[in-house]
Amino acid sequence: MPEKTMRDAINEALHQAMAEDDSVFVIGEDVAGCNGSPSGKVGEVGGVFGVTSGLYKAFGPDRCIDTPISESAIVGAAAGAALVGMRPVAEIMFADFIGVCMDQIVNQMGKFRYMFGGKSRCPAVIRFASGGGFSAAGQHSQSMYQVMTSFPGLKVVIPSNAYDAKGLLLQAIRDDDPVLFFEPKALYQEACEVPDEMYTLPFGEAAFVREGDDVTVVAFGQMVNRAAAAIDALEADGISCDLIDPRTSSPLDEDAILESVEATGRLVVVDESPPRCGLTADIAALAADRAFHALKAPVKQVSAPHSPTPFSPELEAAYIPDVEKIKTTIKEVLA
Amino acid sequence: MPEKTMRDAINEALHQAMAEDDSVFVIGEDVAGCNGSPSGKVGEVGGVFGVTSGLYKAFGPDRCIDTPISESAIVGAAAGAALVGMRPVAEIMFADFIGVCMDQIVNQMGKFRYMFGGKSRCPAVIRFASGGGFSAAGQHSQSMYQVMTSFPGLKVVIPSNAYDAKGLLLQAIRDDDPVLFFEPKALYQEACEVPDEMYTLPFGEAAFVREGDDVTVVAFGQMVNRAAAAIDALEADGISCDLIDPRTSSPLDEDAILESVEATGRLVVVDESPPRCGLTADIAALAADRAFHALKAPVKQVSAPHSPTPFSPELEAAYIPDVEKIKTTIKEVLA
Amino acid sequence: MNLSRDQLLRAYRQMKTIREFEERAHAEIMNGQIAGFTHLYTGQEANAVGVCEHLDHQDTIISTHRGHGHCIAKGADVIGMMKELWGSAEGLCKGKGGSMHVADIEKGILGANGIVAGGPPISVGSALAAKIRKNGRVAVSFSGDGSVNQGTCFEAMNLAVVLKVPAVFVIENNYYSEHTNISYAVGCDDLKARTEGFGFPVFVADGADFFSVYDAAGKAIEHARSGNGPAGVFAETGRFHGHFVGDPQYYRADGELDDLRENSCCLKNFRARVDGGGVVSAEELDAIDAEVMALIDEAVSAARAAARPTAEQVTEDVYIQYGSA
Amino acid sequence: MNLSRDQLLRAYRQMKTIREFEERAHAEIMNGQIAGFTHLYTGQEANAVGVCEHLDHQDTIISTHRGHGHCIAKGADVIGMMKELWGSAEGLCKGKGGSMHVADIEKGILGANGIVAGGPPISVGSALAAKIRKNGRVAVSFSGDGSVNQGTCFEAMNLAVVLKVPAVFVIENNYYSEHTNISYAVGCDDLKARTEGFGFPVFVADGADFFSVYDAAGKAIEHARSGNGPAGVFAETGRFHGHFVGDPQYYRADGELDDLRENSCCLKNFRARVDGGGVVSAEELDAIDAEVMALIDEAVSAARAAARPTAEQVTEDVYIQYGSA
Ligand SMILES: Cc1ncc(C[n+]2csc(CCOP(=O)(O)OP(=O)(O)O)c2C)c(N)n1
Ligand SMILES: Cc1ncc(C[n+]2csc(CCOP(=O)(O)OP(=O)(O)O)c2C)c(N)n1
Ligand SMILES: [Mg+2]
Ligand SMILES: [Mg+2]
Repeated sequence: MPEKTMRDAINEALHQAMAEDDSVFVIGEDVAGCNGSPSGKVGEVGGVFGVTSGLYKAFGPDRCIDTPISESAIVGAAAGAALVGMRPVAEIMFADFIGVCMDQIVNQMGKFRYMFGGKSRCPAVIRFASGGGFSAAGQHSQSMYQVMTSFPGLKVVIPSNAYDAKGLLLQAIRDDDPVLFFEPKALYQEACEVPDEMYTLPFGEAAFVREGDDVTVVAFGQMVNRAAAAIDALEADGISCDLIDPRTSSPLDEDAILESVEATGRLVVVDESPPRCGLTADIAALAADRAFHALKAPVKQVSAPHSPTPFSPELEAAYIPDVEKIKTTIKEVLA
Repeated sequence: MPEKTMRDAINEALHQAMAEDDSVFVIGEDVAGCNGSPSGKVGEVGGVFGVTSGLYKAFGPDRCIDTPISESAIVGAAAGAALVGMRPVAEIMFADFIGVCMDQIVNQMGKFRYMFGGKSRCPAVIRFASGGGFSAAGQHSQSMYQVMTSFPGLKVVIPSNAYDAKGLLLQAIRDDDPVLFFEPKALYQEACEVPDEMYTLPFGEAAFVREGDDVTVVAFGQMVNRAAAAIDALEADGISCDLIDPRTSSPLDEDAILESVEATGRLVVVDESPPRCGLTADIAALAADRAFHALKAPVKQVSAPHSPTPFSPELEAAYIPDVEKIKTTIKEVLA
Repeated sequence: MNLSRDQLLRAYRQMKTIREFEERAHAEIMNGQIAGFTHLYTGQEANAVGVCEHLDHQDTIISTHRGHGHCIAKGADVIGMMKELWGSAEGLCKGKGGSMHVADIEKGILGANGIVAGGPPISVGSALAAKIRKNGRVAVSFSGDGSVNQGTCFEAMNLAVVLKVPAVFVIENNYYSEHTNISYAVGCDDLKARTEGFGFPVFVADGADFFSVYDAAGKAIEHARSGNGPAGVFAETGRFHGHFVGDPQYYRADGELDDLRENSCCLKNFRARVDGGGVVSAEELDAIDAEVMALIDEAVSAARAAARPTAEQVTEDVYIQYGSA
Repeated sequence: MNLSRDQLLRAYRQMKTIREFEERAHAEIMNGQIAGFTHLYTGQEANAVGVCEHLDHQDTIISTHRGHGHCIAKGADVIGMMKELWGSAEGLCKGKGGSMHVADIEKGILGANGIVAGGPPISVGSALAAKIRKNGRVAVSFSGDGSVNQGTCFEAMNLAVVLKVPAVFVIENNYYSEHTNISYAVGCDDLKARTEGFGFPVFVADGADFFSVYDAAGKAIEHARSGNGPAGVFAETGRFHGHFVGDPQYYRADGELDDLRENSCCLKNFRARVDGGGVVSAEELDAIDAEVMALIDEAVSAARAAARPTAEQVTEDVYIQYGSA
């Protein structure tokens, strides 16, 4: 099977979804690029991360739509088009920019169906580049998916590799509910085997990235690789772990997590977001309630500290959980 | 001591803070009211909930400032004025409207100090009416404080009674960090004894509303009274509980919670927000880590379901946790 | 004026239906029968009807917190609406939305909206779909004089021009946003000009006169429908009630409300305009009045009798499907 | 032109300092010495300097993602800035902000800002404080041609008019927002007119000409400072680099960059304007050039040698005080 980066896998999914279904279109800032420019090279850009590359040329101006810097209008446009039968895929460049369009996501798109008594559908996908690792500082490094997970009506997807990204995005586009799709930007260049053909991965079904007996580790997005590395390193010490990548935080595959914790009796949850009211707490609390009797050790969370993301590379390296911290924590729950 | 409603207690705090310190001003939609109107009765309104009543008359147009419906600009104006030495108290009518001004709260006000290397101070207070109980449906009933708690740089206050509201608001205004102040609107009319003079309550110090041995109950805002009622009702069954009202979710009085759980071995956390990545999970996870060895039963959360807030009074009554549900859950952890 | 007899009768019926729906809602709220926050449209009926009479079910509207009038004008079922206000499980939104979220997607009603200026961006999305599909539809959003100061509203207007989509922005100036006058909240002297500065034509109407609104809206909708990009309607009118039911209305001048009801009543104006024209008689309009009153009575009776929602329904309708099948 | 010799020399020095700071930053980024996202101001120096030469430390500015020039023009310490770009603990923001968050509150610099149009609302707050305190200060916000389409920018402009505060909105049209031309992203034909529609005067300048900007900014700032409410400056200019370092600049016309560097260089223009005036000689400007080069060299050396932050510092500076004392 061919290896593809996460960027290319997502791009391929977009190409295929748009070819398959003419109600799919993409909209966002510079998703085509060069509109209005004297060079005439419209479509040459394909998004600042290159994820929508080639779509303008393949599908034209009506299906690869550049916008002004107006995130609320972008999300609103996607939501409105979806309400009347389209399947828009909007790009919000950085997840941090949810700050300027949260109402349209949370109070509009995410609540239509409920407020309208189940009589509407809003199959919009909003894509975001999320997370740290680029020395991009406080306003360009947040995950935000933990915050979005708290809002009923939205589905929240966090792929951790190129294969999952393609399958989850195709599912997101075909899904009839609004979906927020968070692409850990540190993974865009990471490659793995990705089939050329279309396939979907269901929401609410976790992946078992490693299987083991001693500790259950749950990790999201960028942290999945680091957790895997930590677990692999611990093998030498005779420690074996389940590594669960929930892939979607809403819906969450509670059963997979609970079954694993029932078996191991120990849980470490890893995410790169700050700790308060985040996914690490969410899952720790799940286990403390529904797998309580199986628990043999304190449930540990590995997260960023309660600080904004710092700029300096050294500071950021200390901020985002690393393999070492995950290893130490796994050992801690076994102590 | 005179009894005052929470509305009046907050109003009194505002009057006193503004009299004490001329850098304090209030700004928001209709905090004065009737600006530009043919009646000439400017200042007659005092906010849609009446909380800023009388401030315009007492302090004039420069210190009680009406705005257009532009929440981002309101928060930004408060943040900017605070950066240059004022102590603004902005009113955002409903907490749900954070959707249209989140960036200014979360990425601007809350991050200045960190991004600027500790060289700025932004002593702004933003007040919100939060929570359910008015059949106000999906866009006028959210708590939002759980979401704001996840953002480093912000302090988050949730008073549960008039006495606390006054002391916490005076602390918020004197505090040198940005503070979000959530007023459970269902409590505006609830009265208790409130001293006439000024006093402050420290942030990060929980109140013990009840003391008992069997179960630790932690509840926020509107839920504190209900939890107290549940606990009082259970006395007849010989059950006694600690009831902890953290009063501020950020900073959180972890010690109070952990000490109580160490003593009781059982924890129920109650909040009216939906369950995912909320305060109930946050506190349950805290205990599952740091009070694990004391725990004798599953840690239970009582929250709204993962649904938007419904309109219909019956639906809303079923949506927001009630005394019965809290009682049942306390009994559950004792079973 | 090129309206047929049927059109005239229909327009009058729609305005009267809104009026009586609102007046009855007001009475029932005062009686404690209707919960929540309700904002009444009385006095502004000609705006909604003058616009929506140009639309069919395929076109969409998106409304505001003051949404009953727009929804009725666009064809929402009045009985279903009343049931919704009552919070019944039989309501148009099963009692989950209430006054601020009345919607009927099938009829092109993308909902009332509790967030000021929440609607315009969504409307641009509907207009964008129409442009992509080349199906000749238009998308109308309603905004108040206060709503136009919200950032989302500006963004929507600019995006509509950039994408040249058939979006129509109807601005209803009833002079107040809650308790604040437009002369305070809109900083510039000329809101129409500020709006036109975004790059589309805005047609002005007397919002108390159905014919004036119908005319202006016709031009705007025609402009948009013909592929010329967005257009606006700017109508001045008054609301006859407070911002919400119970508002003490300190902002009103002495006699302002009496003056409005006397001189800015679209129903009276309509009757005066058609009187003596030989097309529609006063008796026919009286008959409509009676039918409307009967309909509203029926709606209230139906709402009173309608099934209440049950606790299990709280968690229904959040998603189409959640978790794997 | 009423500028003294000192003022002229100072203005030139400021522009040159920005230019060399940016060109050096560019080189060091290409060398892999500077992490993160950096947006260079080269080509737009006259805007920042033409505005800030009217301000003192008590006045405030708030900048954008492209903030180095504004900060230097307002008096930020160049060595501290270079250290900040390097991510040093000795940087102006202790390495926590980096290029997009350079700030110096003491000097009235309320920060570069990573959120497009994050600044204008905050600037209105600073202007409001000036109005309340009646201290004669003004608050300047910088926005790009792309930034003006963000809702927050519109809200800020309207609020400034409503409250009649001394806010100055400087719009720098460098024709592009990232890869998109203004002719696409701003829907209307006349951005100046759209802006004036909000109710304040906007003064136009040639952004490649210090004297032109100085003149327009002087009028705007004078307007605001005298209590007439907000004012705007609209300056057209080009950026000589890509949007960010590494941008392939597919949007440029053939020869566009050469033409900009040749014909829209504020330093060249400045020299041409003062040449032969008998006030400032070319040699004096050459001497400034040399001093600036030395300063930038010093800044880079200092940045290279400066202390790196340590892991414990990650959690410092989040709050002034967290938890009870
Ligand atoms: C974002 C947001 N801010 C504030 C409110 C509260 N609010 C509801 S209606 C309203 C006034 C709206 O005025 P206008 O747009 O003129 O409409 P009108 O009520 O006159 O029909 C306000 C401030 C809200 N619902 N949403
Ligand atoms: C809210 C938000 N949206 C998008 C971006 C990404 N972004 C950074 S700069 C920029 C273009 C800004 O263009 P303009 O305002 O013209 O400023 P210029 O870069 O030309 O100086 C964009 C889209 C951002 N930082 N913030
Ligand atoms: Mg109005
Ligand atoms: Mg630009």
